[in-house]
Amino acid sequence: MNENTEAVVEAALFISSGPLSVRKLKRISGSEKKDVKESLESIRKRFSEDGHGVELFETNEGYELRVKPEYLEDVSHLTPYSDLSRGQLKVLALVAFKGPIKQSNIAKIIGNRAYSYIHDLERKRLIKTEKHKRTKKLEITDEFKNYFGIEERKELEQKLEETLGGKEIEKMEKTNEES
Amino acid sequence: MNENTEAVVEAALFISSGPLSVRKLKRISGSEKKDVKESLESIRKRFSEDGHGVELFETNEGYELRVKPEYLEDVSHLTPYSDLSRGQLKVLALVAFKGPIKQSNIAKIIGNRAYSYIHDLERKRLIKTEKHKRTKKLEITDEFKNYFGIEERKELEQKLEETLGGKEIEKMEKTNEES
Amino acid sequence: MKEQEILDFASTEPNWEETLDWIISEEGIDPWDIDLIELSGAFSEFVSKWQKFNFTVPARIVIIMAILLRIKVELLMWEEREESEPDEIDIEELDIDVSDIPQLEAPKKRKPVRKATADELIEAFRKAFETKERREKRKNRKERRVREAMPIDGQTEDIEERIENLYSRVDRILENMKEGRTTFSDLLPQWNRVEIIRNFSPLLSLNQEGRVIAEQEECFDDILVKMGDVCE
Repeated sequence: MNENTEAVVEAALFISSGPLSVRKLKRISGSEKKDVKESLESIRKRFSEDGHGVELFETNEGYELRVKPEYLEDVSHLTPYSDLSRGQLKVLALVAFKGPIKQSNIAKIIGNRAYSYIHDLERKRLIKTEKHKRTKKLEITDEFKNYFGIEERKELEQKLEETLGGKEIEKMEKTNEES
Repeated sequence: MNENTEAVVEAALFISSGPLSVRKLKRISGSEKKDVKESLESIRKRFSEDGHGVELFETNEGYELRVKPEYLEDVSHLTPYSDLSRGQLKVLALVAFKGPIKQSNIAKIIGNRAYSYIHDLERKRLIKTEKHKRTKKLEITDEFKNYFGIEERKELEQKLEETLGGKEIEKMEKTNEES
Repeated sequence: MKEQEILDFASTEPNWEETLDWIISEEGIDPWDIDLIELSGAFSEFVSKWQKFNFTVPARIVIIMAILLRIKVELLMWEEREESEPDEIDIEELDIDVSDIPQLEAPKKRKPVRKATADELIEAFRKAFETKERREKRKNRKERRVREAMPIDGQTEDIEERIENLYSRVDRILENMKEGRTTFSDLLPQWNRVEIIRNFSPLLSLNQEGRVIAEQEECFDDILVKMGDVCE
């Protein structure tokens, strides 16, 4: 095995924002499949030892480095958007699922605090203002799509249906009517 | 030294998108300063060996893990996130291509938000204030050259001319003088 | 605010920044924590007192007063909205079904950052100048609008002439009217910012002299204008 391959593979896994397949790692390192696989094995072994807070994890889509579950609670507050409040997340959800949407409509649903949430989310570049004819509407940004892992709105809606299922939505609607 | 401290410190450095100070790492791991420092030292040693694509790096803002410079070119396309915001990049570009340049001139070109970007870039040690006769002007630093992997500013200027062409640069400079 | 103090201060021909400073210190408003509603009230009071003995209040000061009043109205409306904000909302009217919006969670994942490249630096350089052009265009547009709205500055036409013109227009219109009153908007050749500003202070001065009576029944309503008791 080549130490250089191992180093490139580690660097790639470290910097990648998503899982990497063996094929992709092959292309990045310019090495043979066999070398990539050996490198992955060596990395897995090294990180699995005590004293390491990170581990190599294999998913359907490929390999990624992640924090070992036992340390996640201690460090998860260091992730970039862990400081978003419930109100901000609510606004974000509205823009993501119902955008482009007018500010005033968000305020009607959430109340006037919406304006300060919108301001914060704009500063964090998770939503942006778009002109639509004569009114300004809010939309999600590429940053939101990148980080929250949501490519298209349709995909979002699909995900929603998958997770909730028709029945669940019906139930929620009913609760909403009752309240 | 405690292996657990070392693991938490590694997990924290891995998940954080910014540098972490010893004080912060102390709080996160709930360990003594001495233990945190020893852990950092051990992490530095481990990653500095061949076979690793990542290294522990210390800036005046704290510690961070980052890809070793020699592998950066191969892997940096794997993330959409740059460590400099668009605004910071604009200021940095003006200092790089127009420096030494007065703060007020930068603000004239990109607006008053320039001052906060200047502050950020000074903290990252990519630009510095230099006295020129009676006024203070901004210039790039050696750290800037390190960051972009160049020996001399000239290399960048050549690249600028190749990319934009003399005419466009001339046009931009004209707009600048008129104001 | 005593009238004599206002007179003394006005005679120094202050600009609007000085005027704001002066009002803030006269009214004892905390400069580090300015209550805009209070400031706006004090500013209007100052302008109306100034007008009493000198109707040619500089246009910029009138504009600042107008801006402050608008801020005041917005703040008051905001407060009102906050107080009366309903918790229940008519979702159907919005055509948004909030029940199908799930609670979003921020993923607990890292954001691996990379260094910026030289190409990005060059692109940022080009963009910086684009930003500058955009900002300048915006600034020019703003300046043009302000210039258009302030015809009084640099205008050769005498304020006296404008007062007399307005008075003869009131006279001519009312001659043929039974009710004996008209409205400010009917007096203007066109209802736009320039005409409003050009004719508003002449109207105030005619009202002050008693040659016309100007009344406004409700805030933001049109101003009713009648002939005054003082005749030529």
